[in-house]
Amino acid sequence: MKKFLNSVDTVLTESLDGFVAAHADILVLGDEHKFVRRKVLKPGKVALISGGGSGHEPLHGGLVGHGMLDAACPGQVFTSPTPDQMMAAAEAVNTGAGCLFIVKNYEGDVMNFDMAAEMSEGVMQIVTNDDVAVENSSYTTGRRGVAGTLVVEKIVGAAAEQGMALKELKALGERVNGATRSMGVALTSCTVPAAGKPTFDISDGEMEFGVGIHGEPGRRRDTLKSADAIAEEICAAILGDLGERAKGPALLFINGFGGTPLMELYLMYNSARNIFENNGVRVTRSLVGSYVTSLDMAGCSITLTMLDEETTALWDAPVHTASLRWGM
Amino acid sequence: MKKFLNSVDTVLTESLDGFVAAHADILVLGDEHKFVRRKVLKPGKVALISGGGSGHEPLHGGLVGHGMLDAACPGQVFTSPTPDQMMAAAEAVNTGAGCLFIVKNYEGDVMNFDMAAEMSEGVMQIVTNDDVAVENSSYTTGRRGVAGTLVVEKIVGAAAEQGMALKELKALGERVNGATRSMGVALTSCTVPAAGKPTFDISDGEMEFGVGIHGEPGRRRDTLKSADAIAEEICAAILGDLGERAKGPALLFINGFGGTPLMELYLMYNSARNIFENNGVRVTRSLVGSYVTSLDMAGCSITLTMLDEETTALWDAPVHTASLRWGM
Amino acid sequence: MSAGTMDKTGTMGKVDLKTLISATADTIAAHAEELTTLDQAIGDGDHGLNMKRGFEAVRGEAEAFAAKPLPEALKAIGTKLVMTVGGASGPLFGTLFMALGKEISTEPDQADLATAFGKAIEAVAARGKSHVGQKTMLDVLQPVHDALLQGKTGAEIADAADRAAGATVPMKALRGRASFLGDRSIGHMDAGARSTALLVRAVADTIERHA
Amino acid sequence: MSAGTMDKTGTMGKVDLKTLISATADTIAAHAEELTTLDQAIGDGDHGLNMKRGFEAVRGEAEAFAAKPLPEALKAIGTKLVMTVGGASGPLFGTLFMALGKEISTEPDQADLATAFGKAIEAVAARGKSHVGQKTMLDVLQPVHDALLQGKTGAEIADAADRAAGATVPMKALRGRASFLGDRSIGHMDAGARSTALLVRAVADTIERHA
Ligand SMILES: Nc1ncnc2c1ncn2[C@@H]1O[C@H](COP(=O)(O)OP(=O)(O)O)[C@@H](O)[C@H]1O
Ligand SMILES: Nc1ncnc2c1ncn2[C@@H]1O[C@H](COP(=O)(O)OP(=O)(O)O)[C@@H](O)[C@H]1O
Ligand SMILES: [Mg+2]
Ligand SMILES: [Mg+2]
Ligand SMILES: [Mg+2]
Ligand SMILES: [Mg+2]
Repeated sequence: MKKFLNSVDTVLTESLDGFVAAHADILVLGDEHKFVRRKVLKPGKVALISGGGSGHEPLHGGLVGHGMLDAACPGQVFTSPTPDQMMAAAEAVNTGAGCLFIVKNYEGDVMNFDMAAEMSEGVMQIVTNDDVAVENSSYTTGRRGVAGTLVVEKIVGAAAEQGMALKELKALGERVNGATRSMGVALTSCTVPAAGKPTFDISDGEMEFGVGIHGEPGRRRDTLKSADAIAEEICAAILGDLGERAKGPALLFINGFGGTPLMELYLMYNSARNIFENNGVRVTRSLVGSYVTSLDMAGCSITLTMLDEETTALWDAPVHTASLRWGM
Repeated sequence: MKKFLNSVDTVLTESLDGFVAAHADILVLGDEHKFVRRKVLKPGKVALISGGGSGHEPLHGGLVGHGMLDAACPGQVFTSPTPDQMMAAAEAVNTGAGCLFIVKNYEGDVMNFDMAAEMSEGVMQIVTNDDVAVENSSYTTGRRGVAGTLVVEKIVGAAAEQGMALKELKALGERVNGATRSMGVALTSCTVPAAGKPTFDISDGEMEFGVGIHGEPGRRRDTLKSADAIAEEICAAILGDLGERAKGPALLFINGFGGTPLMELYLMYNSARNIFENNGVRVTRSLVGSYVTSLDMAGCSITLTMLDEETTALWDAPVHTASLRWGM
Repeated sequence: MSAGTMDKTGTMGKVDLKTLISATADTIAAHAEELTTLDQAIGDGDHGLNMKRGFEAVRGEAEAFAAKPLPEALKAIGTKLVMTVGGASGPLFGTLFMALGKEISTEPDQADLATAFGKAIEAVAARGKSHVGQKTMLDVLQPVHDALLQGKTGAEIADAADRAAGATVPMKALRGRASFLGDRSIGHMDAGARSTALLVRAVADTIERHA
Repeated sequence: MSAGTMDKTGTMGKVDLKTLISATADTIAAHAEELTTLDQAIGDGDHGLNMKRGFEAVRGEAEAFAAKPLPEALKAIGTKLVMTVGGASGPLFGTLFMALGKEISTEPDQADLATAFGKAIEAVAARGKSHVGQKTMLDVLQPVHDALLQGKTGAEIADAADRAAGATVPMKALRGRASFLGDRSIGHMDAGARSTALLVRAVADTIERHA
């Protein structure tokens, strides 16, 4: 394992200490590293809280700030946080207008957030599940929440900033989630610090198709294809799943998994954009970068969110977080 | 080689096409992919042009926009651009107030920019050389320009935006460069697409210390140390080289080389910040992320720029580029 | 307090809770890497760490837990697991212990234990929205419950748990992270099933040894 | 036009520029990987590609170049190299050809060539702020110049170039990317020295063959 660390037991807390020190203008760390929250709260605003296993940085801590999350709860690497974290965060950032948990659809996350919600007052939840790689999802846990979660957090975050009430925020979040589809492909495995070795073996000519963001195996193992061929298959899955809805304006988000350089992400953007545009989608907003990562995994995911006027305006609204910032 | 690409010959142009399409609100691509420039020029403003080999993304294209560069010339991967590129860029963005080339200190870059400057009108140049890893630099090519180049571009870019004249901009840039020191360490080699294999072999327990940003070997090969030990040695080199000047306010910039996740970069930030603060430096500004990369290399560099009131204000000034954005 | 109140059935001896806690924490620590490896194959490779973090936290407060009456002790242990394990296994094992504490009497015999254990399994299933046959810890918990009901000895119960964990190998996962894999989940043992079997054997062995 | 004006010295035959261009482009293409490997060891691994890109671009316009008088042709080739190669080698090889074009007469004999070549080397050294002994292409160019002056045959000149390239192995780099390595640059052949030797041999062989 080749990582910058002092001891596997302190990776998380040392990294969080650095993170909050680097962004002390906008962020504050909760006791015992339970959460990261906005420095300045906005009374009367619904508090948005997300969280999940660590290893997906900048998600979620890097998305805390004006126009986005009020707090993020970092679990251990790839392990959902515990309910006391969300309870402490809710207590710290709920200024009275209620609290919305934004949860990625993994049983661990769902159960831990559920327990926290049961033990807190005035909490509602959204569960994101944008990953079309998971097939036959109706009889199982369902689809995973992956990179599309960032889109939900941005759009709901902007609406919350503008004063939208809890119930409406939940409805908006579910609408955005419903208009969002993602799928990913891995070229290498990630290495969980505490495990010390790659989660899976993969040879030089192979890729893991339909992979999630935890180094869990994907839909299938395949030989490494060209960027166009990869984009073609992912876009087809996304378009097929959206069906009739895949018409008109959309946000195209190419997300790196942590070990893939920007040059390749923009190349994938180029491929995916051409494919979508040739299929009736108009790419009106774009995001390219490593935002929902899987530690040091090489790979990327493609996310498409169908937009309307309201969601476009909310996407464009000012945001000031460690990793997403515009308009201020 | 595991990369998202269609053919090694088109990596660069496809990636540039995607890049400019994703940021069409602020960027325009020059003919034959010779340069990327700001969409809207500011008449009467000195034009800032940088460039260099590709593979360092987002440097320099991702730093073109309001408050920073007017144009960037991308060479082939790790190969300086050719003079016709800088000449075409200068012609496109020089609105009459002159043109400043910001050049990283590599003989290839220096000679190609020199030739372009000789064949253009009203051009001055700054050469950045912040890499303290290169020893005995007085009898050789001198120190390399690495991550500190971004700091020079940001601060000089802000001053240019505010109307500073060409000669003063050159002096400012040289002052910032003179107040900046960097050093890097690689955990893995990068793989140049056209080469198809890693530039160097490195075993699991080793690191390459004092490495540049082109996969060129560094000061020495060493056994992989803890994050604190690595930061300790890099910070000592930087502090030693700054000498008496290493007192007071400074910008601390932890730069990832492309394959290192944010979690580790923030951990390194934490180590480096503590070391610097224990040595009389006050970290008043911070930047953490993969901005001056070496393709997919795992590794990072630490950059320290001593600040004063003027340079602090210029660092804080609004910037709107693909990869660095604040205040607007 | 002492959990050694089931002498009459022959399956539980005079063993105090501290000894039980340290036996469970020991087995988890000893098998943490194995659990992680199982979870790497069809999950995300953290199960060993998660369980170890939780059971070490419980071990760290063993004195305090042991000072409580059995129901309170179990509830407190469950809460501790929930607040330290995280992931899917945290709420599930936490719920198991919390529910067991809620349902159990202060000095249970094996029949009491079986009844409470049945209720606790229901609570786990409700929390996990899951049921037997989906390749999860429930596929070990249920056979253990059956064996308890049938008055089997500790060793028999532990063997049943091991067999049940082994029986998850050919199953297709319909719950938990492994369900994302569909058919590719077939051929691997479920990590939570394995950790459950380990816990059952540690408890059974300890009680046996102190019988 | 024809470069075959040096018959009298015996080192240059009736060979036209198109043939010379294709011979140089061929040798660079054939050795591109070797040049890249050399550059990977103590540089950044692009020298083979850079040279290939440049010489293929020259080959692509060989007709047009060959239609010009020799000085104009060499200047145009140099400019083409500058505008396509990039890196350090682009301006340096470009300058070499441009300066050669500037200094050479339309129908040079070997003595004319030697004189012009000497001036061209000075231009390269000025562009690179470098001199002999720093482990660069200059360490081949200089011995080639000496051999030209001494009226050596093409084969002898090419052999001198090869020996000179080999002699860069034990040198410590003081210019170019390899200089960043300090002592670690010792023990490897300089990539630009090797490519220079390859070009020299291709030119010498071609002329010899057409003599
Ligand atoms: N819905 C569920 N019902 C019952 N058991 C489950 C459920 N989801 C997961 N499990 C159990 O939890 C185990 C995984 O735990 P762990 O790896 O610690 O958490 P995570 O899956 O969040 O990484 C699985 O092996 C399985 O036995
Ligand atoms: N200042 C210089 N003077 C003479 N030759 C040089 C100089 N710098 C570099 N070279 C030559 O250029 C070669 C490297 O070319 P290349 O790899 O194409 O460019 P870069 O070093 O920019 O990647 C070196 O091997 C050396 O022979
Ligand atoms: Mg997990
Ligand atoms: Mg180069
Ligand atoms: Mg797991
Ligand atoms: Mg090179």
